Amino acid sequence: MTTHAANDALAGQAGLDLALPVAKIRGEPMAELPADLYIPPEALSVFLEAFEGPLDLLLYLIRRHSLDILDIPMAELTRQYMEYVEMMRATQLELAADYLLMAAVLIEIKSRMLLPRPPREDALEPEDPRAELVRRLLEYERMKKAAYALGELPVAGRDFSLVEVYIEQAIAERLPEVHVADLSEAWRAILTRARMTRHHHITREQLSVRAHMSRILRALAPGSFVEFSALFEPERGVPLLVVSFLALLELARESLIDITQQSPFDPIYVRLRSERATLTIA
Amino acid sequence: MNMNEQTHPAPDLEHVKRVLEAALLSAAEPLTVQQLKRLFSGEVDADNIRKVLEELRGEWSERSIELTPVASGWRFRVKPGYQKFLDRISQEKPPRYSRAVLETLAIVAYRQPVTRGDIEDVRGVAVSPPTLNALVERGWIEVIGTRETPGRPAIFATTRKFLDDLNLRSLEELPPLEELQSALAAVPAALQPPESTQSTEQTHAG
Amino acid sequence: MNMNEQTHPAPDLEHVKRVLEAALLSAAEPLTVQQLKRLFSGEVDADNIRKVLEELRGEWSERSIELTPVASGWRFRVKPGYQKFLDRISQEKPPRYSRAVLETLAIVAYRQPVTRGDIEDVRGVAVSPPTLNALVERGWIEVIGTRETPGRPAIFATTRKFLDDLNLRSLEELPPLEELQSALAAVPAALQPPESTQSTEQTHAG
Repeated sequence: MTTHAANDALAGQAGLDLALPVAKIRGEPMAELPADLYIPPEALSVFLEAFEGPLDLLLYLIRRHSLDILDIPMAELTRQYMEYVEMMRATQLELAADYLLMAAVLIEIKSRMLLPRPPREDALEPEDPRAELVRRLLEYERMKKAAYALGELPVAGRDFSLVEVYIEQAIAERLPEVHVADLSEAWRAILTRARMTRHHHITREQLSVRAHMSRILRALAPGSFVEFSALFEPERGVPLLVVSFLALLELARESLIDITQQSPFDPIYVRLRSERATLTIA
Repeated sequence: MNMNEQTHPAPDLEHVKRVLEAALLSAAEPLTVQQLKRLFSGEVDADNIRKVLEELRGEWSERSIELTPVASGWRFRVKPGYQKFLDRISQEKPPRYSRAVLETLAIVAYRQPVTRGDIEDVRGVAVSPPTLNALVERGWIEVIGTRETPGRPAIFATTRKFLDDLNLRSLEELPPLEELQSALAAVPAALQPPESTQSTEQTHAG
Repeated sequence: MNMNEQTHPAPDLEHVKRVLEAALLSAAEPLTVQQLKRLFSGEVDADNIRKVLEELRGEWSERSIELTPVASGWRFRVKPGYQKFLDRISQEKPPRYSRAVLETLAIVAYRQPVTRGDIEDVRGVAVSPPTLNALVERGWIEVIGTRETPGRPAIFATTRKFLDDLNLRSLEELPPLEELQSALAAVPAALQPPESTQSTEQTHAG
């Protein structure tokens, strides 16, 4: 019988729990099944895993015992639900908070059912304490069925295949087109940028010129030539390029560096002017 | 370029059909009528393309593959009845989802746009990140915004790929909820597993 | 399951054809006759499969895709003649080069021969390897030597292919730089929006 319960639970996992033959509920007279009050912990855990949560368990209890979902006997439902919660606790299964929360909700509804309902100020029918629970149960049941139906829909790649006929030549990567006008445009952009640079940054950032003079001096190891362009950090933007350039000019004016070029259009080289070197050459 | 300003009295529809067929048979994704128009540099109008698509659909209806419109356009698919043969030589298949994932999917599909909190309200349990991730990674649901409430929770909706993969054109083609409810009356029979190979074997054994 | 032990005197070859077609149209790779046999759990022998394959091949020969045997089996492929139509679908937006690539190309074209350092000097920013590579791989610029200076930097120039692709007979046909520079002097005027609706309105008003 115990494996039976486990099997039922597994069937429930597959979305079939409405068809579940019941697991035994303590104290519940069940004519159609021999009463077997004990569910071993391992079977119980499998059984409970078949439920997606407290709403699912409640739905199961309601459907199983043919209770009217629109007129739930709260005392009966609460008692059955609590027995499961008790079993979970007794077998020290890790009890999801959701199950305890639902227990509290059920007990609260049950107690409100016992009290006379205060007439509402708007003189409408006093609300049934079960209304919200019923609404949730119906919505959950609706979605549970929808989920089952979705799961049965044929899915591409699993239940049917797509057609994708081979194409001999891999579609050639389309290369960008460039027109002469694009080149003119690019050149114009360079010149415009150059002009903006001239206007812009000479008056600004004079202070940082000294900082860049230091940076350049540090970059020039004693005795070695460094190409002019290597002293710039173009990636940091045009304004800094200008400042760096000013810094180089200032270093030269202050006779801290030598700037040399073999012939026009050759690379420009920069090196530290060292006392010793000067002396040697002299 | 400006040819589409002229009226093309009679595009060779047989040629159009062959080109459409080649494109649709080789495309990795469904193709829209707009995309198909580009095959002819705009020289065949949408009406003619639709007409030829319907013709193609008819021509193929008796064969093993069929031309079907889905959410993102037109595509060929193998008729589901052939899958059992193809399964004998194919290797990997997308997984069947757990109930938790399917219920989450159903709530997103039927109640969208929804937040994770909305899903949890319906299911009565916490929705784990792997559950949502499975559907996001599959490309079936996506975040379409955030709700302007405390915590600014993400809002989920189903994608076009979800519809495509289920061979549907729109959400209206999903199984209607109402029918499901009335179908509940007949549940025990209806919920028998459809692929009952096991029970058949058991019957043989017994 | 154990049916393949019986001899099947007359397999339904029309059914076999439909299943083969479904398998070949949906397969990502060519399928061998051995694999195709598995579709029928071995109930159809290789000779019959080959026979049906030849029939299928004949049936498809007039259409836009064809069934062909290749080294690793049989597969459908789009006939090469349809390729040019299919290309049009992917041409949604023609790709464009970045500003960095265009400016680099302009500098090489107008200032060649140049080193990377030269280009950087003119542009005022670093030139990344991918930028140069894009142009070298396109066959538009090439290394024509190295400058005999420390580091021996490569010297770039434009190629004949560059001229061909831009429909130029020689570099002299590029717009002269002087023009550009003088045009630049008049920039404030030139930068007026070309479609000056205002002036049109004025004309109307006047």
